[in-house]
Parts: sequence; structure tokens; C-alpha cells
Amino acid sequence: MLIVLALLSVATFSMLELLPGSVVDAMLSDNARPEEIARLQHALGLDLPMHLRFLGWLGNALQGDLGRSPLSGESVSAAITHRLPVSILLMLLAQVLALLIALPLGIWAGSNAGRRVDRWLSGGAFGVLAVPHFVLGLLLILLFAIWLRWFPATGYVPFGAEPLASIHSLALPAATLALVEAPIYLRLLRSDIASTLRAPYITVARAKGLSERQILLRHALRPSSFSLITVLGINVGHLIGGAVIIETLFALPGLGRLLIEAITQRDFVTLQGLVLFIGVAFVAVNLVVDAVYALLDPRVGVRHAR
Amino acid sequence: MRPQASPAPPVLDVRDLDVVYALTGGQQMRAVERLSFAIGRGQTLALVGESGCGKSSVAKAVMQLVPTAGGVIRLEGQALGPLGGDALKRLRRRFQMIFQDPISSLNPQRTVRQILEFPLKVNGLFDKSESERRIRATLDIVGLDSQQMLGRYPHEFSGGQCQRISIARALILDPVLLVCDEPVSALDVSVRAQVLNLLGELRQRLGLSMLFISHDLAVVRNVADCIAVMYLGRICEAGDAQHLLEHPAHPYTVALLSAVLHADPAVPPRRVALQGEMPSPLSLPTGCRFRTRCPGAQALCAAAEPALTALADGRQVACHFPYSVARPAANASAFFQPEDIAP
Amino acid sequence: QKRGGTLTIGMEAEFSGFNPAKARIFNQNTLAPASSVLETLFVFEGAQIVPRLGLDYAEAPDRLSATVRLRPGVTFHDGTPFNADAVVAHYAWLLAPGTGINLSPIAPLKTVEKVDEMSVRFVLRQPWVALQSALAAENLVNFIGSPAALKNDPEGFHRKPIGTGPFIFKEWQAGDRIVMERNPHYWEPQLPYLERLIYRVLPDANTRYQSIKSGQVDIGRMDTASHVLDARKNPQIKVHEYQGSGAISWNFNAAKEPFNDQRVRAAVVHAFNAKAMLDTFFLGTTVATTDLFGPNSPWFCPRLNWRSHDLAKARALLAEVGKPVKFQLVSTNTPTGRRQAGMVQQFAKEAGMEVDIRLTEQSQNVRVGLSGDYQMGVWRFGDITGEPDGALAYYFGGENGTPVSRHDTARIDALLGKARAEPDQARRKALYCDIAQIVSDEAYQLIPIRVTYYAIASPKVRNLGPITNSIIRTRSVWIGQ
Amino acid sequence: MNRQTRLHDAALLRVRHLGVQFQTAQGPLHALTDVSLDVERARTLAIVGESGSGKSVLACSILRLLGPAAQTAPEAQIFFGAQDLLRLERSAMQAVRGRRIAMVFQDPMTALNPVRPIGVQLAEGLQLHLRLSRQAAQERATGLLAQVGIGSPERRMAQLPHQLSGGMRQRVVIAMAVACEPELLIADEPTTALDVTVQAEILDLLRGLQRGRQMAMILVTHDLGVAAGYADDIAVMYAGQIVEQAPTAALLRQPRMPYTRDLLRAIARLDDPPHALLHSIAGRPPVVRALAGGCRYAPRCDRRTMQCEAAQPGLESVACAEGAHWSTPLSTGMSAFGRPGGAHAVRCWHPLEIAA
Amino acid sequence: MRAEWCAPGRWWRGKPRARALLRLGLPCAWLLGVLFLALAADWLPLPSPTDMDFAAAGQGPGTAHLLGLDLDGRDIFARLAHGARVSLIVCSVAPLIGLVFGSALGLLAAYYGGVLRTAILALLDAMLAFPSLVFALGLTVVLGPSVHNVALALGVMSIPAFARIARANALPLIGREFVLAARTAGASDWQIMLREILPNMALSLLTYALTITSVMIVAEGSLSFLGVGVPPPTPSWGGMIADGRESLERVPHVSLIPAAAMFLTVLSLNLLGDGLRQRRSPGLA
Ligand SMILES: Nc1ncnc2c1ncn2[C@@H]1O[C@H](COP(=O)(O)OP(=O)(O)OP(=O)(O)O)[C@@H](O)[C@H]1O
Ligand SMILES: Nc1ncnc2c1ncn2[C@@H]1O[C@H](COP(=O)(O)OP(=O)(O)OP(=O)(O)O)[C@@H](O)[C@H]1O
Ligand SMILES: [Mg+2]
Ligand SMILES: [Mg+2]
Repeated sequence: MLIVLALLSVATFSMLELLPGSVVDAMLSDNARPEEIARLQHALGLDLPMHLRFLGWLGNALQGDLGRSPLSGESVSAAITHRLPVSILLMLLAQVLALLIALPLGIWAGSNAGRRVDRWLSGGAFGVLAVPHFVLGLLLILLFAIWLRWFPATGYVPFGAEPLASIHSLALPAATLALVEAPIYLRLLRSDIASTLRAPYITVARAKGLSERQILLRHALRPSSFSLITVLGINVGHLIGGAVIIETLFALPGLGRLLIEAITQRDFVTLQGLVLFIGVAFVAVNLVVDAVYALLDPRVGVRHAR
Repeated sequence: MRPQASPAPPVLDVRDLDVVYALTGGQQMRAVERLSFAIGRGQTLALVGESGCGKSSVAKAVMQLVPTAGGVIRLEGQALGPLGGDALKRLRRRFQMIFQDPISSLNPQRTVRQILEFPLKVNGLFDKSESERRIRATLDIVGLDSQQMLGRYPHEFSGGQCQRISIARALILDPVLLVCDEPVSALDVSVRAQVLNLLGELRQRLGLSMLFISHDLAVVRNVADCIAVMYLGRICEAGDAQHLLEHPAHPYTVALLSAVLHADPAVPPRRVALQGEMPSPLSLPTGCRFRTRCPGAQALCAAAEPALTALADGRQVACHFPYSVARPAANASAFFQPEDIAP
Repeated sequence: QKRGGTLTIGMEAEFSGFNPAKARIFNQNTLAPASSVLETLFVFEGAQIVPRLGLDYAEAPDRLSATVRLRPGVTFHDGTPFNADAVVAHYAWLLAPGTGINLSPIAPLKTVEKVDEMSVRFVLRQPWVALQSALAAENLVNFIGSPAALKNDPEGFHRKPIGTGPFIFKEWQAGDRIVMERNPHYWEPQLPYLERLIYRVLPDANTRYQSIKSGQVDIGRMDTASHVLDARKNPQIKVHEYQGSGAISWNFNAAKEPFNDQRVRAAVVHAFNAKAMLDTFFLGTTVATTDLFGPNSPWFCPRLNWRSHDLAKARALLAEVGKPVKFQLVSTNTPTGRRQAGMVQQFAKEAGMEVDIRLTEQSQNVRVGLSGDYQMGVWRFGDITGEPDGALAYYFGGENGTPVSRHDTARIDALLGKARAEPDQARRKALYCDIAQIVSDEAYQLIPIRVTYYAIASPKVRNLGPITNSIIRTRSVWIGQ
Repeated sequence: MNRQTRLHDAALLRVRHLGVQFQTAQGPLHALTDVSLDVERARTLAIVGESGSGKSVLACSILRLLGPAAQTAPEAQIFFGAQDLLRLERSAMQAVRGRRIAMVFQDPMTALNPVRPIGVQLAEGLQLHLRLSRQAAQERATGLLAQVGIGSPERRMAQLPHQLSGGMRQRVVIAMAVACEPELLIADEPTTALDVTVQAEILDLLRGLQRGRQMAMILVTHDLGVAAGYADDIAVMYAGQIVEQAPTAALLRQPRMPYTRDLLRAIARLDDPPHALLHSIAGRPPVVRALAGGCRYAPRCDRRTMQCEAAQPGLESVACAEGAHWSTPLSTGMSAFGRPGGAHAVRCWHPLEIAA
Repeated sequence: MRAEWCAPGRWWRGKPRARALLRLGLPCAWLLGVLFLALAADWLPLPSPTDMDFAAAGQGPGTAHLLGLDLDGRDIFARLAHGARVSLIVCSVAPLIGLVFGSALGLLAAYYGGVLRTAILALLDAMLAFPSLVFALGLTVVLGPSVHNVALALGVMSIPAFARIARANALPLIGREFVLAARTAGASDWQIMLREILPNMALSLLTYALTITSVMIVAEGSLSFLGVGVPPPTPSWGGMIADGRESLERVPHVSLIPAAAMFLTVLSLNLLGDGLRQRRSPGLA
């Protein structure tokens, strides 16, 4: 885990070194002069050699100080804590929605593998999968925000203030994400259920006289959920770092937007801190996923290909 | 007992073999412990024992597929352990292995011709026309029709045919030693007979030595010259096949024999029931490792582990209270090293 | 009943902060919220300069200084009184050496002295008729913030400016929103009407438009033609527009091949089919340029010989040049930047020139311009509200360093110097028109199309002043039913 | 065993003309053809045959556990008591499964759900069929574990399958099968995956349970040794058909079908001399794609004639080894099984002669 | 012989051939069509994809221009054809990069233990944890936006997924006896990996590559949407959708036609991949 984080921060740092331009460009006025550039660079410590800057940054990061954005003057950790709730809430809503769609349909399709239901569901899943999410989001906005006016097109109401309004404000972006991910979950669950249903112990359960429904829910679902959980874990890990396109489309102040702004403005302090945070979050989520595996599959020593 | 007084060293000579597996979590498991045996030219040694007692581990250690934790393995006098990389690779053609699952041991993506060519290519013996001849000849030996076989894929064949192909693959390199890890366990009775007959024929025709692993005593009886019975990583009894089967001395061997079912209702089952389950190799019982299941276990058994000692008839038994030997062996086995035999 | 209510304004980009030492002083996007919190001494209302924190302006006879009387009874939001000390401190801080603050809008200013408790004197290095106009320009240099706050906590001021304005800055959630609340002690008693202001960052034009349409946002700047057209058809939405002297512009790097040749520059200008772009890109929402300043500006020069689309002339000029012309166009990677670049490419192709396109990010565009690492680049020509001196010096003069187009500035500098000391407005205007003529003749820049600033708002938004310089001003806005 | 009481009972399970075909990518595959057999209370019928001969399909089709790719011949009947299982409603079939007919599968490694404690899996059937409370079911399950010879059953209840050895797992599977005291137990190769020593224990266990409960049992195996030791009657299957069936002693001592004889000869015996040449059967069993044709064993049979290749023999009763005892062909209805001395039926045009 | 075989209550529904044709034939036909357009775009009598007809900008589908003109008056059909080339390059090069490097890493991590495996797994985890968009943006900014750099960025991003699949497929194969057999024949690690293991996982990897291909087309669109896709005037489907979306209500066809093309292509690829997965011959592991 530590190796992963170390690799991550070195990778970020060196990638940022390669990016042309620096935050100074974004800070300075249009008619800045070379002396000003030099002065600002010095003030920000950008003229130090790379390894010194990296070590300095690392030292601070280890003490929990991710630095302060030279642009907005906001400390990176504050920026992250401001935006994290949005990303997390969006992620949670989207995953819950996606699972609400994918679980029943996946079970249904998986237990009817090869039949008409399955073919239609799979076809439908592929159909949804084939729509790029920016198009999907746009269609949802047109339909639900402009024509039907059921949900707001953009914006975010903080959860702490009004939980319901907050969820309402995130409904469309969450639905877009969910629609993008549900087909993937559905396909995974479908094929795992279908193959689990071929396992001998399912025949044993049938021979015991259990009904198909009992078999599906008691015997087949749990052993079939591993790939789903792996992918769910990866998605959750990624979404904690924000859903860039969805956040852009729906103007949500999540980490994804912070990320993309930090890149375009060459705000390397923020970017570096953010990538590190996302890496830690990803690793943490995967630890949780491992724990969930252990819960679902108590066999010791069984390692799932993560 | 002396080995048959011949100057040539035994084909395979295993001394004090230890195989240790590192388990996840830093634990170590001794799958094979201080195991010694030797196989002379043209001779077949059968290794029998319960599932998980370490038979395959021995085979793999002999084949240098798992690292050995101790002991020496000599092939025709040459120690394999110290040989590294290329030297070992060159020597590999002298000993070959046949696996239990005939289908799984053939690469499903390769034709029979590719499967048989591969060992030649790897060993730099490949030569277009010569190899073709050799492949056909080998297929002939294992009783397959080369005309029809060569271009086809393994999944088009039955289990027996697949097992013949894998025997052919082993034979194509002209080995002196064939290690067979349960080569017939996965086969049907009718096919099993074909393969056993084939192995017997090869032994006679090519003078092959074999390490034959099985848990089926009837099969072992058919192929083996001598037998080593393993229990939990150690040999508990070893000796001449016929003698051992007729007059088992170790209670475990007795139990094993009594469990054989006869396809003849006239033979009454005379089972010696073993108690309990095989203990975990990770936490062996004190003293004799068989005592937890032994019907005749006594206080001494829990206190001291019996050494593998030779009985009067030349058989070796690791038991404090072996069954009495009814009559002396006519031709006592001589494949066990003198060192192992207590005076 | 005008009082009360919340106004939500959709902004085009994240704010860059409010401390002039750390931020871009001209960033319109930042200036909009700044103008609700901070105030200048004077301000333009249309073309008229009106007093704000200053009461009146008296120029000394030698025109080397001017005295400004200050508005009494004003306090900053943090309680600091607004007086001569505050103004002097503000300018002393700005003018101190080594701050790195971009002082070009007030370049001729030497010092500011306290005359008495409520008046200050601006001392100049050279006669400058445009001083009052310069002080009335809304930019971070002229906004007077609480000197105590600026000095004690410049970082805090950057994130949370403290001024005298109608609204008190509450918080800035980077990348999301700025929230302000009514200043109950504002010096103009009935103002402001609004209780609360929210500036939301909605960079994606489409998202911004949809937010206005669906009512999450009350007002926002829009410049995408299709949105403006759509909004015009929509009875739920009101379209506010203002046309000043702002223009779409591209500049040529006169220091590099092939644009060191005036004929090539002129050829590109003539190749540019403004009508086509107006029809397809702007869909008739704006007009072509006929001079530098625009028909609504007091500086409009009606009799200028302004280069415009003339394919024959472009081809003739290219024939004269004799060799094939090929160049790279640097554009921003926004949808607008990409589309416009594609069109320029097409225009050049029609005239027989070959163009390839390099896209950069918006923030890099400045660096590209400054470093001179380009042949033709996207620039912009801002709205000139008052005296054009500062803007012209910046775009075409050489006194504050080489202009981006890197042309020979001698003639223009001379004219600018003359105009600066010329008190008569009509004659000044003639001088500026001369400059405009030179710009067109020499084709330093391609300035083909005026910008019309649009704001799209819910009809509830009342009393919105002109959106000069694309700033939505909130001081006197109220929300109707 | 009391043969007198059974004498007049109708057989518990009567399978008639059972045919099963699979739709495969290469076309239909006839896994079973015209299989008829009877199983009586408290008796064990062993079904032996080579791999792929249709033993498992037969076992599964009794409980209707074959997947959707399988189709049953329309004229097939499987009478269990008075019910035709093939024509039962789904829910009625579910009530039969596990309650009246139970099954033990070949591989104890895969027959248990790897992620559920064995106690739960054991109690499941009890709760379902006997409507026991959770508590009662758990207690009953613990008792069952003890009955099948698992030490400290309370502790084992909470364990997962992977924590048990193969032999123990098979015991759990057996406990699961006999939990609701079924009338018929179908054991599909219950010991093939196990060790020799364990195999005998498991078979003994099964026999003990069967006797205790007067269960009928179908023991599917490919090991004639197992059949010899534990079955009352044996049916030999070849390529989807029953080719010979008889009481154990009669069949093993005096096989009438050449295939059975060849099979018996191919077995290595402990009392054979070392390196003895075993009899092997050349060729391999056919994959039955079409129903027409002659005797399915004909291509490998050393006694084949023109007739064998032309027409298929029916399963006819023949003289029993112990005494000449003729009976009506099975296909006409009444069972000839269970009589003293038993009946011997064989599907062969030229049955082997009875040795003198 | 017997005519009606059936399970009680169930009748066989007839040959699945027609349905298979529909499921595999149509996608194949569409993909071949797209491929043909992309390859032959230069030689077909199509209008130039970059020439702007300002007078007719935004014209809907009609006889003069089959699929209409875009906002700048460029022929949409011609742009689709040329844009297919970008999509084609991106969706063939990117999975190829992922396939080659991902399988290599996955195979190595499965085959070898110890430090190498730990290192590879850490590297893959780090790649997975690195926000993919930052990477794509960074790469296209550093190397400049071009078709090849977009493909490179997307390809590198797909490496971890391929590596996982490769490892998951290789792990059981490595324990298979034919691998041991090759070892006993004296084969080197390389020979075993390349000759014995790789061919046996090829099918699953290729099937996955087909699925990933469709993901790549969409991903290219997303990059265009964020402004770091292929630079103008080269048309790309994602760019075309993004360009037209502001005028979605005014001239919907400008965005919807390329969106439909992308939809059909992605759908076809998915259906094809699914079809292949199901058709796997039973003899192959
Ligand atoms: N790679 C390995 N890592 C850890 N433990 C192993 C490994 N291979 C085998 N073992 C363990 O070593 C012991 C001996 O295994 P081995 O395969 O040699 O037994 P066997 O006698 O061949 O059994 P079987 O009859 O089931 O094939 C077993 O307990 C097994 O679990
Ligand atoms: N689901 C299925 N689809 C297609 N064919 C099947 C299916 N199940 C079984 N078969 C075929 O039916 C025939 C009989 O199979 P069955 O499993 O009954 O054999 P078996 O006698 O139990 O063999 P084994 O000893 O290997 O278990 C075989 O040819 C097999 O290929
Ligand atoms: Mg083994
Ligand atoms: Mg079976």
C-alpha cells in the first residue's frame, strides 16, 4: 500500500514537471513582465530544483499539510474537505441507484441466462452502455430539468443544510452516473449468477427441494457478487476523486472539477495534494473491499484477483 | 541387505528428502520429511498413501518442480540439486513425468504434432524429417495411429488417448526414469487396463525405471516391484511389493489393504476401521504420527516416534508394534539404502 | 417593495482572488463580485463619470496633480473608517517598489498625498488628462479595500475582500460559489435592495444556460449565439445586451515570419470573412467592426478607412508577396476557440494560405502571447469605457514594454504622448482616430467583429444597469415578481 | 433384511422407458435411451458403467434436476409410489425433493456452498420440509452430524466447508441428504473423489443409515468393487442404455452380457500376480446421436454377428445363474426383481452361456 | 424415430440460426461499413470534411448533403467518414497498447512471485489509483493533442484492466499440468509463458479487447468534450458531438447524428464481443 502511494506521488510530481507552464501564468496579469515572473516563481519556491521541492512537499504532506493553493489562497486540505461531500454524496447516490437497477435485473437475467429476458436485458444494457455519458447527461437535463422541470439542471445544495433538497439537487447527475454504471454491474452479476447456478452446490440445493427464489437469494447471490464488488470498489475509489465529466456538465463543486481546474491553471500544489488524496482514498476503499470479501467469503487464504 | 551387487548406481536415488511449503502468513508446512528410496534400472517403485500425504510432492521434488528443503536426489549418480539452469535443462530429458489428469496435461491450443515436437525443439533435437520419424515411432509405441492423430487437438480425444499422448511426449526424449503421478486414477476401468498394460509393456521393452504413484493398491500390485507406503510425509512401510501386500506389518498398511473392495461378492469385506481423520500436517501428533488413528496405539507411541527399521525379512517399518511377520521374505527388497536399515 | 431577495449569478470561470498583488487585475470574472464588495473613487455610468467614494475631482493647472475630495461617513466592512489615510495607504501600498502589482492602468501616477482628513492629492510624473477616467475604471488596482485588512492579512483579503461596497463578502467556496450579504450600513441609505448575492461558477456555457432556463440561476453572462437566440424566443427569459468597443481580435506576431511582412498581415485581414462568421457563428447577434471603438463609443471614428473582407485584395497582396504563406494559429481549446480557429483556417484557405492550428489552454494563452512563441494568436480587445489612453498604450504602445504583436511602436507612442497632454477632447479624439487608422493600415491586429455583451436573466431581475466591460453590477438591482 | 414383507409390495420407484436427449451445438445427443428399472424399499440398486454412460443423467432425471438443455422422451414415466414425477407440478416436485427423495453427489468439495456454514446448509432442508423452527432445526442438525460420525458436532455446525476434510464434507452431504428421512436415496458416485480408506467408511455409513431407515437406495458408481460390496442388485449401463441387470451375486459371478464380462476382466485385482496383463476393451463408447442402428456395444464386442449390427436387442430376462428362472420381459410391466434368486435381464442377442 | 421429444410442457423453439444472424451479422455489417468508410474516405466522392459552406450552415439532412451540414457548414457525412478514422485509430491502437503491456505485466505478475510480483502489482494499483483523466490531460498537454497521443493516453489507461484479466486468466493456467509438463521437458520460463500460457488466455484477452474498444471510442469522445481530444480541423466523433451540443435544441442533427453513429458502433462492438464470448469452443479453457 505504501509502495502504491509512493509510486503515485512520484508519478504525479514528475508528470507535473513535464507539463508546460506554471501556476505563475495563471496568476499574472496579461501584461506581466519577466521580472515579475521571476519574482513570483521565487516567492512560490518554483525555482528550487525538483527533488528539493518534492522532498519539501513530501515532508509537509507526511505532517498532514498539503500546502495552500497559490491561486485561490485556499489550503488544499480545506479545498478537499469543502468539495469532498459533494463527490461522496454523488458517488453514494449513484452507486445506490446503480445497484438498485442492476441487482434485480442482473439476478433476473442471470437466472434466465440464454432466454429471451436475458437477451433483452443484455441488449438493453449494451444500448445504454453505448451512449456516452455526456450525451446521456444532456438528454436527462433536457428531459427532466427543462421539459418536465422535476429536477434542477445544475447546482448543489449542501447536504448538511437540507438533506432532501441536496439529494434532489444531485438526482440528475447521480442518475446519469448510475445509468452509465448499472449496465456494467448488470452484466457482471448476470454472468456470475449464471455460472454460479451451474455449480454443483446449486444442484444440491435444488435436490434439497429449495425453490428457485430461495436458491437465488440464499445460495447464488453471495458467491456471485465478487466481481461486482471488485468493480464497485474500483468505481467507488475513482468516484471519490470526483466524476469530472458529470461534475462539469452539472456544475457540481466536487473534487473532479477541482482536479480539472487545477490542471488547466497549473495549480500544482492543489493537484499534487489532490492526487495523493485520491490515491489514499482509492487504497482505503480497496482495503474496505478486501474486508467485504472476507465477510462475504470467509474462506481463509482465498485471494481474489484484485 | 546389500543392493544387488552391480557397479552401476541406481537410476534414482533419493536420500533424506525434505519438501517444505511456505504458506501464506509465514507458516511452513513440511509436506515430505526425511524420505529416502532408490530405484534400480528397469524397476518400478510404487508410492502409496492417503490423499495429501505428500506423494505428489515427492514426484515434483524428483522432477525439480518444487524446491527441496533438504536431502539429495541423484539421477544415475548425479546430484540434481546443485545443478543450475542449463545443466539441469540438459539433464531433464533423462527423467520425465506423466500426470494424473490426461486432459489437463495437454495444452488445449496445440495439435498433437506440436505437443510432441515441443520437447524436441526445447532440447535442440529438432530436425524436420528425423523428428517426424521419431514422433511417428513414439506414437506407434504407445499404440496410437499417427496418421490420424497428428493434426488434431487434445479435446478431440478420449481420456485414454490423451494419456497415451502424454506418455508419448514423455517417451520422445528417451528418458531412463518415468515418474507417474496417479496416471490412471482419472481413467475408466476399461481404459485404465489399456494404460496399465502399456506401461508394463514399456517397462519391459525399454527397460524404463518408474516411480509410480497411486492410492489404488490393486493397480500398484499390478505395476510395482516394490512399494513404499507413505503417511503424513514419511514412509511408514516399504519393501517388496508382493510380500508387503501379502503380509503387511504396519497397521496403516493393514488398514489400507483392508479397504480394498473386491469385485467379487465372495470375498468378504474384512475392514480394519481407522479412527478419526488424518491430522493436519501443520500440527503433527507427538510421537508416532499414525497413533491418533491406530487401532493398536499404546503409551509408547505417544512418547517416541518410531524410526524406519528393517524387519528380519528385509522390509522396513516405522512402527513400535509391527504385525508379526508370518514367514520370511523369499526375495527381500534391496532397494533401500543400507544406512536406513538398522542393524 | 424593492427590498429583499437573493440574486444568483452564473459566472463563467472560477475567481482569481482579490488581492491585486496576487491576482490578475483585469479579470472580468473576478471584477464582477469585486464590484459588489469594493468601490472605486469614481465610476462610469454609461459614458459619464460619476462620484462614488470620491466626491469631486479638481485638476491642478499644470495638470501634474489633481485633488479628490472624499465621501464622508463611510466605513469599511471591518469598521475601519474611510478617509484620506485609507486612500493614501492604499496607493502607497500599490506604489511601493517590488510588489509586482501590475500598475499599467495608473502608470503615470507618482504618489498620493493627504491634503486633509477628507481629501487627497494625486501627483503625476507627466501631464495626464485621463487620470480621472483611469481612476474610474473598475479593476483591482482602483478598488479601495480596507488598508488594515490588506496589510495585516493579505492572504485573507485575497480570499475575502473587505471594502466599503453595498455587499459584505461572506465566503468563497473555491470553484463553487461566492456568497455575499447586504451591507446594512451602506452609505447610500436605501441601497442595496438585495438581501443576498450568490455568484456561482458555471464554466460550461450550456450548463449555465440550462441553469438560467430552469431557474437555478437568475442571471448570467452568455455569449453563445445559439443560446442568445434561444433565449430571445423564450418569454420566460430576458436578454440584456450592451455593445461597447470590445471586439474579437487576433494578433499577428510582427517579429516573426511571415507576419513581419505588412502585406501578409493585411492579406489575412482582407481574407477574413466577417459576414460569414457573423452569420454562422454569431447568428446575427453582433456586428462587424468599422473602427477600433464601435458606434456606441464617444471615440467612434466614422471616417476611418478600415480594412475588411475583400478576397480579391487578399489574393492580390499574396501575389505580391510571391511565396506561399503558411502559418500556425494558436487558439484556446474551448469550444469557441476551436470553432473560430477552424473558421479562420477556412478563410485563409480561400485566399490561398495554409493554416494549422495549435490549441492551448486558456491560462497558457497569456504565456504564449508574452513569450512571443506564436505566429498568429487569439487575443481580445477589451471594452473601453472612458479615456482610451490606457488600453491603446497597452495594446499598441511600447512604453510599458513591447506589445504582444511586437510591432514598431514609435509612431503610435508619439501620438499617444500627444493625446495624453491634450486637454481638448475633440482633438484628442482625432489623435486616437489616427492611431486607429495606423492599426488598420499596418494590420497589427485582426479586429473584425464587435463583441456584444449579453446577459440572460429571469425577468424578475430589475434595474440592471448596462453590462459594460461584461460586468454584471448588483448595486441597484432588485427582484420583482 | 426381511424379504418376506417386501415380496408383495409394488416397487417404490418405477422408471419406464426413460429417454433423455440434450440439444447441443452439434445436434441432439441421446444420453439415455429406453431405461426402465425398479427400486424397492430397503434395497440398494447399484448402477455401474463407464464415464459418460449416462449414470448421472439417470440419477438427475429422477429428481428432474437436468438443465433446460435436456428433454425427456414423451412416453417416459417415473413412478414414485403412485405419482408420476415427470408430470408433477413444480412446487409438488420441490416438496418431493429432499423430503421423499434425496440425493448425494459425487464431489463433496463442490457440493457444499463454500460461503455458508454447514450448520445452516444442514438445517435449511429441515426448516423447509419439516417446518421446524430455527432452533429445533439446528438441534436436529447437530444430532445428524453426530449420527454420521462427526466429532464435536456443535463446533462443526458453525464451520465452513473448506474447514473440513473431504471425508467429513461427504459425511455432511450425506447428513444433509438423509435429514428429512427420505424414502429413496440416490447416491451419485458418493466416494469417487475420496480416499480408499475413507471410501469404505462412507459406504459403511450409507449402508448403516439405509438399514436404520428402511430407505431404498440407488448407488451410482463406476467401481464394480463398490457395487459388489454394497448393492443388492446391479444395473450395468453402456452408452445410455441398461445392458444388464441382475442381483449382485448373479451378475458378478455369471455375467451374461459380454460388456459386463469385459469390464470385470479389465479390473486389476489384488490377487493377480504382479505385472499380469489385464484384459482391455479396445475402442471407446459411442456418442449416441441417432437412435437407429444395432447393439451399441457391437463395435467393441468379440461376439458380434450381423444381427448385432443390424438391430438393437431389447432388455430381456434370461436364466439366472443360480437356477433357471424365466420371467416376462421387463418392458411389459411387472418387476421381476426382488424375488428370491432375483431376475437376470440382459440386452444382448447372444448372451454368454452359463458356465457349467 | 421418435418425432416429438420434449420436456413436459416445453417445446423446442426451432433453430437459433436466424437470431444468431441478427445478433452477429448486423453488428458485423455495421462495423465493416464503418471500416470501409474510414479507409476509403479519401477516395469516395465525398465533399471535403473541412470545407465550410457558410451559407448553408446547420442545414438538415437532405439530398444535397445526405446527413446535412454542421454548424460551420461542413458535410456531416464526410466528417463522419473521416472521423471514423480517428475513432478507428484510437480504438485499435489504444486497446493494442493495453493488450500488449497489460498482458505482459499480468502474465509476469502471475508467473513470478516475490519482488517482481509485488512491484508489478503495486505499479498496477498505482496506475489504477491515478486519476485517469489527469493522466490523459497531462499526456495530451505534454505531448500536444493529436490522434496518436490520445490513443497513447487511453491505451496506457487501459493497461491495469488488461493486466488484471491476464493475471486472473494466467493464474489457473500456471497450475495446470501441461505447464508442468513443459517445464519437465526443459522449457525455459519464456517458452512456457509465450507458448503454453499465452495462447490459452488469448481468447479472453481478445474478447476483452473488443469490449474495451467500445469504451475507447466513448473515452475519446469524453476527451474531446473536455477539449483535449484531437485538434481541428481533423474531425472526430466525440468532437462532433461536443461541438453540436450547444445547439442541440436549434439544430439537433448536428450532435445527434454522430451520437447515433457512435451508439451503433459501440453497440455493435459489444454485441460482437458478447457473441464471441458465447461461441467459445468448449474444448478451450
Ligand atoms: N504448493 C503448495 N503449497 C502449500 N502446500 C502444498 C502445496 N502443494 C501441496 N501442498 C500440501 O502438501 C501436502 C502434500 O501434498 P501432495 O500434493 O504431495 O499430496 P498427495 O499425496 O499427492 O495427495 P493426492 O493424493 O491428493 O494427490 C498436502 O497437505 C498439500 O495440501
Ligand atoms: N448438460 C448437458 N448437455 C449436453 N450433454 C450432456 C449434459 N449432461 C450430460 N451430457 C452428456 O450425457 C452423457 C451422459 O453423461 P453422464 O454425466 O450421465 O455420465 P456418467 O455416466 O455420470 O459419467 P461419469 O462417470 O463421468 O460421471 C454424456 O455423453 C454427456 O456428455
Ligand atoms: Mg497428488
Ligand atoms: Mg456422473
